[in-house]
Amino acid sequence: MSAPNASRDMLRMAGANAVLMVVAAIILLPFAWMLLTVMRSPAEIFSDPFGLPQGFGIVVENFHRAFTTVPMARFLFNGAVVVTVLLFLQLAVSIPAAYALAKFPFSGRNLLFGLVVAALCVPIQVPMLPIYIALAYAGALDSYFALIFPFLFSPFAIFMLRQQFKAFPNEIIQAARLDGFSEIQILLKLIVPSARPVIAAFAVFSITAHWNDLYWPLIVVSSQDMATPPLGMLYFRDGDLGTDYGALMAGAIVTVTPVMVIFLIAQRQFIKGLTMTGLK
Amino acid sequence: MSKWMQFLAAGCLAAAVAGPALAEPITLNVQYSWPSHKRFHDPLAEAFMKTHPDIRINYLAPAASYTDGQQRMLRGAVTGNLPDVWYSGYSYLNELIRTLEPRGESVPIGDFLGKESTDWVKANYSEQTLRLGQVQGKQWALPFTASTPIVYYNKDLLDSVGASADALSSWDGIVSTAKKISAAGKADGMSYAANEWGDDWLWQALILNAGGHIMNADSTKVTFGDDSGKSAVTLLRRLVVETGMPFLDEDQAIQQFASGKLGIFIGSTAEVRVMGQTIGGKFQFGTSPYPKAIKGEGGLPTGGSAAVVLTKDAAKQRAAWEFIKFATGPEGQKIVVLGSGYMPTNLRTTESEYLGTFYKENPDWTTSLKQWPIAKPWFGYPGGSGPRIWDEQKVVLSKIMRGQVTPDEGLASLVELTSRLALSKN
Amino acid sequence: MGTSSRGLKIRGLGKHFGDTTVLRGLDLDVIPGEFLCLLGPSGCGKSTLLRILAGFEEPTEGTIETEDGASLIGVMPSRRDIAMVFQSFALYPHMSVHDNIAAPLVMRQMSWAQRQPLLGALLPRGRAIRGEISSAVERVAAQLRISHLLARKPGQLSGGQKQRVAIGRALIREPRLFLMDEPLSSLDAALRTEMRGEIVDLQRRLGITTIYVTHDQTEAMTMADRIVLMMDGRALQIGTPTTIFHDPRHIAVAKFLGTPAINILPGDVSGRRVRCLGRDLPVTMTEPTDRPVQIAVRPEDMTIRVGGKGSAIAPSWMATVERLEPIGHETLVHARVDEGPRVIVRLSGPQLAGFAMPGDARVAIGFDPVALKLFDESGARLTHIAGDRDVAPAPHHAEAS
Amino acid sequence: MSGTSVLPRARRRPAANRAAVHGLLLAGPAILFLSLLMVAPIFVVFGLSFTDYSLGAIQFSFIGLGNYLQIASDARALGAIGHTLVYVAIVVPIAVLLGLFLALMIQQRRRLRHTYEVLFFLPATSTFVAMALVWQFLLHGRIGPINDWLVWIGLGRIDFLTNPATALPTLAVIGAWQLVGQTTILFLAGLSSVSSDIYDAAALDGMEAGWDRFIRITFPMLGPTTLFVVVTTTITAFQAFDGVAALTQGGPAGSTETLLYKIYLEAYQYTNMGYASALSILFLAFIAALSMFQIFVAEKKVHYS
Repeated sequence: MSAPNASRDMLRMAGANAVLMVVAAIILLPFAWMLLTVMRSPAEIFSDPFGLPQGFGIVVENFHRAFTTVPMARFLFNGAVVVTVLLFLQLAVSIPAAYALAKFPFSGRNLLFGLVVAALCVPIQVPMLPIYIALAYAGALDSYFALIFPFLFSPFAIFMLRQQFKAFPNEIIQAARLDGFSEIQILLKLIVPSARPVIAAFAVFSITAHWNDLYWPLIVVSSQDMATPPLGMLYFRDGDLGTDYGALMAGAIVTVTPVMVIFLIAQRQFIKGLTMTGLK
Repeated sequence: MSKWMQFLAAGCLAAAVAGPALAEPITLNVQYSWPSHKRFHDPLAEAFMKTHPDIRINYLAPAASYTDGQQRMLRGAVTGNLPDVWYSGYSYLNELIRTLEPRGESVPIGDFLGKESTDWVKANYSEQTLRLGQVQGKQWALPFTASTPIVYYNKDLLDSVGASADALSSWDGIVSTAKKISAAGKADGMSYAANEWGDDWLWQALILNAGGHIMNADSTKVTFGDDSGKSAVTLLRRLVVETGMPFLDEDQAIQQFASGKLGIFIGSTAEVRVMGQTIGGKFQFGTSPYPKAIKGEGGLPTGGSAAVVLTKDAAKQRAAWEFIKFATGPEGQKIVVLGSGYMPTNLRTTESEYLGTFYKENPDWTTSLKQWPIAKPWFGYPGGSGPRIWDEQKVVLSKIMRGQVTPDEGLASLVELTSRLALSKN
Repeated sequence: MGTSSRGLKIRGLGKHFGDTTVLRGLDLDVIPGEFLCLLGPSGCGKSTLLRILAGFEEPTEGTIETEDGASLIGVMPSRRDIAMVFQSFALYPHMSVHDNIAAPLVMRQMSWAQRQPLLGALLPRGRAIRGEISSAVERVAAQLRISHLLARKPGQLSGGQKQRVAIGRALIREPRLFLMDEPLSSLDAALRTEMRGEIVDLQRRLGITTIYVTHDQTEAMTMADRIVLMMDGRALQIGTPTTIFHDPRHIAVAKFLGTPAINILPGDVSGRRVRCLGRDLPVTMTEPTDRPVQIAVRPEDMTIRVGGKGSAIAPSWMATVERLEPIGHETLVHARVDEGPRVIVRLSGPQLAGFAMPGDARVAIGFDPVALKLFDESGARLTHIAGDRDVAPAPHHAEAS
Repeated sequence: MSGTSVLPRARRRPAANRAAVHGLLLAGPAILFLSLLMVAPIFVVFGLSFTDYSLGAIQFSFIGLGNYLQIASDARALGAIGHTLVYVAIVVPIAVLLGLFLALMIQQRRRLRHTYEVLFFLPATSTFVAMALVWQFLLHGRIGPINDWLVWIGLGRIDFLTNPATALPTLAVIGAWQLVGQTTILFLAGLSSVSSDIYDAAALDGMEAGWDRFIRITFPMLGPTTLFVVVTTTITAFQAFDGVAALTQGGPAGSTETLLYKIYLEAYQYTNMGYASALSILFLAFIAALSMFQIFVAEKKVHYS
């Protein structure tokens, strides 16, 4: 980059940083309040919104309530099961399909790809209703199956991966076939590793979306043992007896953190993946 | 072969679970609304199972609200996923029974009640309580929780403007007190969030309190277009104009009251416990009865829920009745009241053995009790149109309160839309 | 083109990125109007030097001055009167060929308001200036034979066409200094040869000082007036292609130039005498010294003799032929000297005539003492006298300017 | 055996044929789930939109275009469409322009770049139900800290969520808050695909920094990214639901009822499946039109290679 004048450049950079810091502060304001709330007793939460924390005891108490008034650990476990199994199955369905769309000229390929693109634009709430009725008649509500099944087809994953696979050199695939690789081996040993950033990007999207989803669990889950974390949030929050904000925020922190950690871990791959996928 | 397998599995299960071969415990699936009610449902079930080791209470995930719960029951009826015992919100009871009865999904509680001795029934449940669980004269449900709206006030704020809590017994008094508080500039005067409530409870309170009815007895005509409705809409507008009442929803109103920035808050008696915790002694607060516009004659809609038996299995039905007897009994009610602030639905709860002493020491908790005499059923619209009617009504109420339509015009359109939606086929 | 070409005086130029040193104390004078090639292996710092000259990077130390003594340090790239052709061409993909070529002029000749997308068309003069720019673009395009491509986008062009557009964009500025960063490396071989000639012709015609970065010695040898041979952040030698090839100052220079690479034989100097693999060479050291040396001889200067056939100059060593590599007009002989290194001998013309060897043939290998070059262990050139001919590296004409 | 058996009597399928079989096998599961979870349900919804089916009802009848005609005369449905458009009109510019601005600012940071990326993306990863409660308090008309600050800098109080005039814009800003991290990262991805040679060339040509470089190089080069970001943001904004459900339930005075929330009410609260299906089809049509627009423009304008 052109950097002709060092001191002027420093000044520009400091200015830009200042602007970014301000925007970041505004964006992070709710998180700050969340953290502060968990450090205060119910009586202080509303009268002194940004007051200083009242000591460690209250933090422990709020987290304790978050884990004891509801089976928070169970919710987290449910969330983890749904998110990981779903991600695994989505990839298991999408990767071969994307590979086929990218490299195999089978009849109906264009139709399939057209449908995938069209499905990208279908809000999930539309097909949800018949799926709910079907699950209900099949007696499959209130189960991991019900939480996972409707999302097995991910047009987003297929689309992203197909764009990536298309760029994979045909020569390498042909060379591998000559070397005696089976199609599955080619897929698993050559193609999938080349798409790792894209898979990471999709994983972040999928995990975020399904960990945080409230709409679908609210409809299909009826027993507390099957509740996912956002549904668990509702146990703290309702208008009838008033809300326990300390425990709610403790629960919120516990709920929000795992996805953030995953994002932090996958972040570089995630951004690389986005860059690789058809955004040029 | 499959039989053999079943036999084996059953044997292993029994060995693993029961140890010595006892009679298999009956598991009841029980569902309630409002996740926060877990606070008293859990200890209630625990206490029950201690005395009834042969019955296991399994709570299904609570519905987010009475409305949501009602939807779940209706969906459950279609898909065959109903709990064994359900606590229905009062305003949905009518419609629930109307839907479930033809499908044979519900058993009238009266059948069980009839088998108990008359003296026992009389000692435990008042006529008025029982009436809350009746649909078309038949005892389908047994009231479990009950609440009526009461007035919460911030004593410190009242003192600072030289007002007395006695003044709060009439709307005029409330308005003038609230006016003084907001004029002092440190806090808002009052909140009566009739238009932003999750349901039409506070709105019905105004009508019933003025001696009116939402609809006639056989639900064929909307009847709140009379003086009761007129006084209700006029009052709502007056609260805004005269006291500068802020527009808050329920959560926000509680937050503001708890922070000491709101003089008077009218809401459910069930909130008394959390209110006390959230205020945490920062200021003194008190409760007083809902102001009676027409003394003696008016009523108040009863919030809360009533237990309904939905299982078709005879053994489960017997277990369910045992459980409901306990939950609506004095011990059960003691747990419920202390966990919330609800009014007890059992007559014996106020005996000194249970809550008598507690009530003496905590007068704020008794306000609602004083209102038992005027507790009326919370009217539910026919045909499942309740939520939709309320969604439309609250828009009009907002317009009235904000002065976008005159109270008279507003009332006319309320009556019109209610008639249209409540009486359309469905 | 009327503008005077630019010369540059570079002194002590250094560039570090953290712990990595890319350029170390580089001195260089660029003569106005010359075609100067920066040649070296990748990572030698030649591209960094070019980027510093363009103003994309600031040097860590050292000075760059124009011939009139003005410093270029801290001057914005656009104020340096420099044009550059990039390896990737760096054409603006969203602009037509016409607009790509016009871009430098639009930025220079139009005011801020005039060049704004919609506003510009409304302003007085705006249209007039655009017209002038367009005719300049057409002139340049005609010169480069791309007039028919002006409406296209870069995405629709072939490699050679893109190359011409990139040159056009640089030319239209009439810059005083032309920088080219491996501009031919993304073209195919035939096109590369063709463009090589075109660029040289153009440069000669316009007389614009040109600094051309490449790692391809053929390009450097055929195009440059002078070559700067760079290695490891230093200029190892600066000179005309001939000087650099025939008179390397350092063994690395000798090794870098020429294909196949120069042969290196071990030797010793004692006093003024030079021995190689047990034989005395008919050369005399200018300065007496005692040390091992490296003796470098280009394959074409090697001789070979088989059973009396072929030429040979004493002394000679016996060797075994390992492989023959005939390339039509010449043949490369790979042989291993007994108890010595592997060498390559290039045979051509008369030497090749009637020359045939079985595999594993025993041959005598020798070389013209005039052609050998002596380097000490550190790689520095040593001077010697071959017979009565002085072959010490002479202070060559092109060095001093 | 006779000599002819030396040649294996292999099924001599042409290579193209074999590839086709492999392709179908690989795509099989996806095709199955696509039909089961997407195609079939949409047909069912489409079918239901011509009926008066009500959830729980034992029977229902076909009413032709009745539901669609009802939408045209349903003030609330039309209002919901209007609110959705207003919501989109607020969310999209904020999320896109702020995202672009932040991306441009962040791009030049070397050390802090990743920190900023993560910070701005946090809202997108957070559980909205939880964050909605935080917002509810922060935006409280009377005791919310944001109002305290507004008063402190001399502006009056705003009943953000309880005034019909401000509730929808407030939800939109919260929606943008959640989306801006995503748009920022997408723009950063777009920016990193612009080669640095282009910027160097631009610098020599006189576009060293600032406005000229942005308007002549960066922005046009971001064309495909911008289109993608605008369309995906618009589609996301069209699906506004969480904020409404968690914060206003359509109020005050119905001012925040969005199309999707209306569908939710009709389907799950009022159990009008038929009518909800008709609204869903309408909703789908809106989104399909947007996507078509994207494909059309993308083909026409913004692809350079």
